[in-house]
Amino acid sequence: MSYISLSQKDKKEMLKVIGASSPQELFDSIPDDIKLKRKLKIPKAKTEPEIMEYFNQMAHKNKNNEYICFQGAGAYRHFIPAAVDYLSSRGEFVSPYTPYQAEVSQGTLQLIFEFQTLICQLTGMEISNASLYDGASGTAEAVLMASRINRKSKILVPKTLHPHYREVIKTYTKNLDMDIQEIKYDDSGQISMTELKKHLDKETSAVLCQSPNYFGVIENLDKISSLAHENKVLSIAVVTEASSLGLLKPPGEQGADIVTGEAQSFGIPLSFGGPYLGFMACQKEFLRQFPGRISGETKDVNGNQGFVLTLSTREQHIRRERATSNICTNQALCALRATIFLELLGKNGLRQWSWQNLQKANYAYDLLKGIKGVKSPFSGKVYNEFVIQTEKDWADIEKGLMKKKIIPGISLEKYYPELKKCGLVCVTEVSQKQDLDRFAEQFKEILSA
Amino acid sequence: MSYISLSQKDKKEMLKVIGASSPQELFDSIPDDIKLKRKLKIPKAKTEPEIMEYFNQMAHKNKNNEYICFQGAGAYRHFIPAAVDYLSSRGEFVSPYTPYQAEVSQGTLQLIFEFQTLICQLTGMEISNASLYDGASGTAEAVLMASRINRKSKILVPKTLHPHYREVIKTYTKNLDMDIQEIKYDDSGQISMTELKKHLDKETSAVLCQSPNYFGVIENLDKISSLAHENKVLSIAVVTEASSLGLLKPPGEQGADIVTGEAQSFGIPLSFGGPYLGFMACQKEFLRQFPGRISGETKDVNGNQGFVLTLSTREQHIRRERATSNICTNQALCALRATIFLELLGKNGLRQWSWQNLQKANYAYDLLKGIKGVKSPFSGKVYNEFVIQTEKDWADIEKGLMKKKIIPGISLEKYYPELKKCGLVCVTEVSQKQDLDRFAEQFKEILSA
Amino acid sequence: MIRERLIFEISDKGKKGFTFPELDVPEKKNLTDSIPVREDIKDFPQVSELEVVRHFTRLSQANYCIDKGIYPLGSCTMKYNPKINEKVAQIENFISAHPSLDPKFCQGNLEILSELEDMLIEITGMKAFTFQPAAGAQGELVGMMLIRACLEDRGDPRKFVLIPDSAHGTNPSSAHICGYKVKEIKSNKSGTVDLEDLRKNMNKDVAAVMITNPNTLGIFECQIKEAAEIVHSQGGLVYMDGANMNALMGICRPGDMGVDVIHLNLHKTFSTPHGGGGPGSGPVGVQKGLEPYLPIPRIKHKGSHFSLDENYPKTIGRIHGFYGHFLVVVKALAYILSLGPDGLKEASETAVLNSNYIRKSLEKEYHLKYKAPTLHECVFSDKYQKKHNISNIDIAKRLIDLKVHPPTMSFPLIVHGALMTEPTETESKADLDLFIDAMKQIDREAKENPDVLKSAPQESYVRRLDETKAAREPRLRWKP
Amino acid sequence: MIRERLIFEISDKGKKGFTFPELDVPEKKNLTDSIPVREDIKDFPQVSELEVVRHFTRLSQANYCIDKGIYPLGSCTMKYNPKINEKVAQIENFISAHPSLDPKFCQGNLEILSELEDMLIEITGMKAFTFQPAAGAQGELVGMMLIRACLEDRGDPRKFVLIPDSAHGTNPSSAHICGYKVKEIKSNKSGTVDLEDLRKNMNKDVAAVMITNPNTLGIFECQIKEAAEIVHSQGGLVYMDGANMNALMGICRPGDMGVDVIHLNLHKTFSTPHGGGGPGSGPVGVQKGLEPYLPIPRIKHKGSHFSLDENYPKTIGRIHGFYGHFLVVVKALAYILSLGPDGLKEASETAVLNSNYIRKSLEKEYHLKYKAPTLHECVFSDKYQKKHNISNIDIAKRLIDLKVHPPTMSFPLIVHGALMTEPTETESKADLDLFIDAMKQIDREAKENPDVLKSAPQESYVRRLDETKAAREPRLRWKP
Ligand SMILES: Cc1ncc(COP(=O)(O)O)c(C=O)c1O
Ligand SMILES: Cc1ncc(COP(=O)(O)O)c(C=O)c1O
Repeated sequence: MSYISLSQKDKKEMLKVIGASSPQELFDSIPDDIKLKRKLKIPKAKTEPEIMEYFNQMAHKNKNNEYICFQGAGAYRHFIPAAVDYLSSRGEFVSPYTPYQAEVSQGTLQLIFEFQTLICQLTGMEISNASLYDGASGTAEAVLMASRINRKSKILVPKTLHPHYREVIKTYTKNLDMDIQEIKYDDSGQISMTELKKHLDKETSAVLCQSPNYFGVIENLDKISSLAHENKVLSIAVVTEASSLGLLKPPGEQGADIVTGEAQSFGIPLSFGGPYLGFMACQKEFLRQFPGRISGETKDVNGNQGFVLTLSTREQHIRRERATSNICTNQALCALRATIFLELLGKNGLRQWSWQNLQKANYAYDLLKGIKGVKSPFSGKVYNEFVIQTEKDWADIEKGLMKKKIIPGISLEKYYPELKKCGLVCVTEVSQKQDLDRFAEQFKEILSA
Repeated sequence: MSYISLSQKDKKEMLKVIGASSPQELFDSIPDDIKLKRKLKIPKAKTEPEIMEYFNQMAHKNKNNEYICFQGAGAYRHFIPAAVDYLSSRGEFVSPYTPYQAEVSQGTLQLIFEFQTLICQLTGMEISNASLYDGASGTAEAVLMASRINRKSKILVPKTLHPHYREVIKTYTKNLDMDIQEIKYDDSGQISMTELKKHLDKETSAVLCQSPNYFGVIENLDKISSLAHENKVLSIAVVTEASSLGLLKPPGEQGADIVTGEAQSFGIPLSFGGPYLGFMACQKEFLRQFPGRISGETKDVNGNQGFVLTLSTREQHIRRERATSNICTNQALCALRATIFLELLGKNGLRQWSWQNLQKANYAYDLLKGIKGVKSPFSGKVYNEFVIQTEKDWADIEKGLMKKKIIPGISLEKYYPELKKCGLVCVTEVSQKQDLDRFAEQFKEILSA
Repeated sequence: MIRERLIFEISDKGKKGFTFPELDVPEKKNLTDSIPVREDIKDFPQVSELEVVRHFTRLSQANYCIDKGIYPLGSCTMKYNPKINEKVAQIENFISAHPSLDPKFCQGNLEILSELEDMLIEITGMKAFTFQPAAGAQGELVGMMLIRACLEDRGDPRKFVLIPDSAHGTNPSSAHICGYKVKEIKSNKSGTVDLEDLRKNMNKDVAAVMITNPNTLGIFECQIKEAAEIVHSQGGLVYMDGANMNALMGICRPGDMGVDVIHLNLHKTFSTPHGGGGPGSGPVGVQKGLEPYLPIPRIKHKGSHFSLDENYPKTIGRIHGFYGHFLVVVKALAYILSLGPDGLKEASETAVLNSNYIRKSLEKEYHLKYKAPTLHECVFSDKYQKKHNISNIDIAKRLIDLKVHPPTMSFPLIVHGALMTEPTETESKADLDLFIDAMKQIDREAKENPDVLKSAPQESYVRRLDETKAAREPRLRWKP
Repeated sequence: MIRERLIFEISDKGKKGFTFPELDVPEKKNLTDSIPVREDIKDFPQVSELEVVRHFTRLSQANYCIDKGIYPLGSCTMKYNPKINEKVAQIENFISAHPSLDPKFCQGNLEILSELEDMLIEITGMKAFTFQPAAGAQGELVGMMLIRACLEDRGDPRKFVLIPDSAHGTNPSSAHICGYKVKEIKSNKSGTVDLEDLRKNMNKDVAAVMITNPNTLGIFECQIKEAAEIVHSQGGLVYMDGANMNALMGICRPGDMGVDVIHLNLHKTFSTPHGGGGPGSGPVGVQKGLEPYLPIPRIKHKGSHFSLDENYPKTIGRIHGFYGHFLVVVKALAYILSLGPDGLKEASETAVLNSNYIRKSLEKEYHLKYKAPTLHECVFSDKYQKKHNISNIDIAKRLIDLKVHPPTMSFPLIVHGALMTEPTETESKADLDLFIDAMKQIDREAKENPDVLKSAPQESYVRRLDETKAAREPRLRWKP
């Protein structure tokens, strides 16, 4: 299939205008010795029916649809209203560029402005940007931002922060003379306050706190922020399960200076890990160090309200190497999905949603903990994810349950060798009671086998 | 789920304006004795996730996806380009009413105008309407139209016309003092010219001719029209497989006075039988008796081109019981799909499409005829459907093939008891050679079992 | 606004919007040797996929629609079409199901048809439904055929059908195709059927009365039971045009009012989209006595097994190529299941609330010929504005400039210069107010600045179009 | 045009756009007893589904987009986004796949990633690719990190990165985040890298040069091999910004020009939609020597079995939460498979043809600072119009009135008043002419009627917006 819109006649006429005899001639500026003298070795063109068939076959090689899956850990299965798919697939949203020409991009600019407002409302912060790539790189950006703000380089990263996020922070900061220190967790599954106090000092730029954390446990962000502030250290709150923002006290009311994270839960499908939706919000005083695009309200020559990309002096187009980030293309279409999702749910729907996640996960948690041989290594309160521990290796549990078409969660062994017999289970509103009951039953069976 | 957009506050304010104390009060004009005093006994409201689940379960009860299906007979499986689905699902096409207010309906009116043009080009006729319900009722409308034109009441309906169409003609004409006579077919599977000549006389209003006919055989429309015209009888061409219009000589060039039929093949999914797309075209002289809506070109006060529903004095809004048809709502969105489909395929794609249908079906026809014990009852040339006959009852063939996940076609027994051992097989461009080969192999196996 | 050209005008030789896979069976050129093959289609479009996408994207934006704003087109029940309904109607196993499938392969589809039948029976109080009719008008035709078949069975199909002067044009037209002569019944001063006139015209030659309830003025036919008795007492039957059922869900049931046959418009009351003129769906419901005449095939079930039954010797036959508009049925069922009993009632109550809010808000500015209470719609007229030489058409065209869709003007014929206004239940107060304010502004303009009305619309994709020219010099297709 | 209000302005207490099923497990109110729970979110929206649908339908129509018209935004490769690509990216088993699935459950996804890697390797002549980078800029960052890791491994990461003055702003910014200091290299008179300047600046402290090819003027860096030699001879590496790869597919390969590391923008060259600002995808390709440093996990296969491999001790680590933008990868693969080798080459040839047609058609009216032959884009300037006090911004805003999208103005910084124009291969001649005619008209207007330019746009959703006010008095969120 070719997507060219020229006829042979058009081509001829155009070549005539140009004064060339063939399109090939237009490449004369490329030295002959680097020209490719052969055809590209890729399969010959497929037509649309063949493309459809090819990808259906690929999809068929995946087996995920055959399983009930209790995996979370930074990527969450939630219901997506039909209106989200419909509206966000309109060509007028899908096919424009970044809204550089504001007058013909008011749709995108206004929706970003609404997105920013919603993020502020959810996080309890004063300003938000238009999005960042994902939660992991967003967190890395927050670390860089903190360090720009207070010109300090020690960052305290709890082990309860998503291991991938910790890795991305390491990758981002490796070449920047920064000192990343990891903070252990305690028996509650929360950041160990003793450890934190040990590491926190005046040299510290920021302390990170993911809540609910990687183990699903709700952290004491309030206390951590206070401790940070006492030492003139910035408090960075990280959210990987954005649905929790409908229920938990917003980071902004728990002392966070910067809030960042992943908003995939807001109407964005799992999609094997991407594209997702990084977000960041902060207090006004840090605006000048804030990374990413921002839509701002202004007026047109008639005095009518309108929106533009603003404060771009922070960005690389103008400030080049001194920009607050190198990010250019971000996740606009994902931000659109989140905006539609949140506006559909509305105040009550959002609350109901978070509430059901809390209730269902804790129902399953209780069921599983009630099984002989299962215990919970952590005493902290959980939102919609939790860790359970058995006498068997998690890999064996997994193998057994997979035979029953259940994927029980995620093994913790890789990043937490000390939790080898533990698994991280996520339960959202999409799970029905009968699924949870069956899960627990099968779990029991396997343990008693 | 409720789709109301009023808040409680709104409701209160509005009631105050009206001067009523409750919405219920507004129903006081309904006599109390016919008011329903109880709740409707239907299941309590489902939410969107529950609706999704309900229909997924229903779909799951269908087993069609597990089978390769060679059924045609008035409903054809063709490939539908992604752009058809995308464009035709845009709210601006889906959610307006019939374009009564032309100035805010130019999208719909122009696409209908293009649809009419395409139908004219395909059929070789001068005018087309905006659509009719489906091929069957379209054919009935054509019969009524013919009778209005020449004020005669005898209609010759060949047995090679789709049996459902024949039934619908009967239903429509039953109360109208018309004389419907059926014409037998001959060994070629075509209308028997001898029989036709026997029935055709000056009292005859019209003769119908479906080509390719119900047996997939291409009729001699040209000859039939000539014969009709010699007797001042109208020739009505019926098309159930519109893809054939890309290859076969258009009915307009074969003497048809009216062409009607089903355009489901143009980008409309099988959908268990509907909605489909009836169409009708005729020569200009018959315009005054032509049923259905028509979009026509005109100018606005600035002299710019525009489109309106026109010639509505033929229609029921104005002419009431003397209208050329009672049709009001028609199949606009299906006509849109057809228009997009045809414009995407274009001249070359259309030709290629018809050609592949012809080639693949005849390939399969030859394969099957080559099997010992299979013969073809008809000698006529076929387009993309054909009849084959074996020594076994078709029902047994069917049973055997279904075990192999093949639905071999349609049994002819019901409407043609004389063809009890025959099946009608349809092969379109979507079948791949390997499927056809497997079909033939399995067929052979069953016959030799 | 740049006018979008016709596709034929952007076509050029050799451009392609789609390609099929190569033919994978041996090609036989001689297959066409003895069949009539066409020449190249002159001027058939040749455009790229991008050109098609742009063409229809731009055309789509030249349409007003529910998804853009209030659409108070009377008698059309332009309510919101929920997106989930569209989504479920696209499930692969529905859209890829061939209609000739053996019932054992399409139990889900049959169950859906059966489920919706059960729900409509409960909502209307009728005894059985057919889904074959493709739209309201075909439903009317089927309904009249059922009545005729029944009367014929009783010995005499009779000659006449009585239809109120306020009826929609499809009613007389459908009766006519069914072989009946139409007699018009007058409306009384309150806008309802004049019982005296009905009594006068009802006799043994009259097959049925076709009544719309609430009628096209939005007024409930409060004497419908009496009317039905009059008709029944002479052996006639009562047909109800159910186009306005949106006023009555969960409130009262046609089956409890003496109605023998009814059609519904799924594309009105039950939220399936109108599609710019279809596809609709016009299921017909009947009382027990008429059930034997329903079109075949019908869906039957034994326990949870569903089958197609053609064994109805008295059937009027088949009216659609297959089973009607299955995908529309899917959407309507999704709607009813979404709303449930309370939601349906709330929908009707809110539709009536919204309509009465508009009526009350505009009753000073616009003439209301009939003062009786109205339900889901009301019919204003241009009588007051006519004094300033402003017609309902001018008002409609000016509404376009003010970004709301005009009301219906083509009927009821008993109100001259009608503005039949039906907001439906899904509109917000803000959108209702937008309409009300626009109407008030127009009333002021009629007095103060009539030119702006006469020259409306000014801000639309095209200006006012010449309908007379279109009819006088018909150009019904593009020609090079 | 009625401005669409903010959703917060149409919100009202109790309105609902979505409802969840009832909780089906026993509710435990005390679960929140000892966790910090939020108050009601003040002013969080409460609207109906219809209101949301209208809101976004109207907002969508306030956008210009590829699906509506020509979008010759330079450096952005705004080509048509085929609808089939969107469709395959919505296949249920792709979108519902959790990223932590065991590889045995997601073989299809892994194969897709692997397939596209193979294709990009062939198209670019590089040896391996990673798909973790979420967009071009993150690709640059990863690229620089790879270079740094490699040099570090050799003993010294070095201090500087050389970047031509014509480069995109992300280049210096990315180098900076990677811990490098940036030195600018001058362009020569023909608009390409000044080899003398490069030679002068290249030394053992320089880690790499970042070069865009064709560069942002649309000119092919014909001395790229020589440049690479200069860099390599001093132990440095060559990074190529592949944003302009749309000029080169099947024509020549960066891997054959001495390039060590490259990023591509799938959302430019490979037709995945830009989405109003993302998501993109910025895969990074490397030569053999740099492969050990690529981010983990990487996809490996043994025969037809695919797995995720983290066993790369020298890896720079992880740069994305999971594997990058999988769905974007799906679309890009669909595109490459659709076009095949001939189609890709035809795309590049036609992109260059279209661009040169525009260049030739406008070279009298608009100043071209660099006269060297250009490929897929060319950079005009407002120099001639400046005489009439008309700037590139005025030209851009006037183009909006004339229904085409303006070119890029923010760079390259070496052309003052730039109008960087890239039509792409998918435009029709009619649409190219629309742009050309509009540009010619504007040139005339600059002389004859400059006011119409200064006051443009006049026919847009909003008139010219005050960017200074936006920055001076930042209002970055709605407040009641
Ligand atoms: C009162 C009434 N009856 C019947 C109809 C005909 O319905 P349909 O358009 O679905 O054929 C309409 C449609 O406008 C109507 O308003
Ligand atoms: C030349 C060039 N390099 C890099 C980029 C950055 O790519 P992205 O926006 O995908 O981050 C762009 C994007 O505009 C570009 O034009």
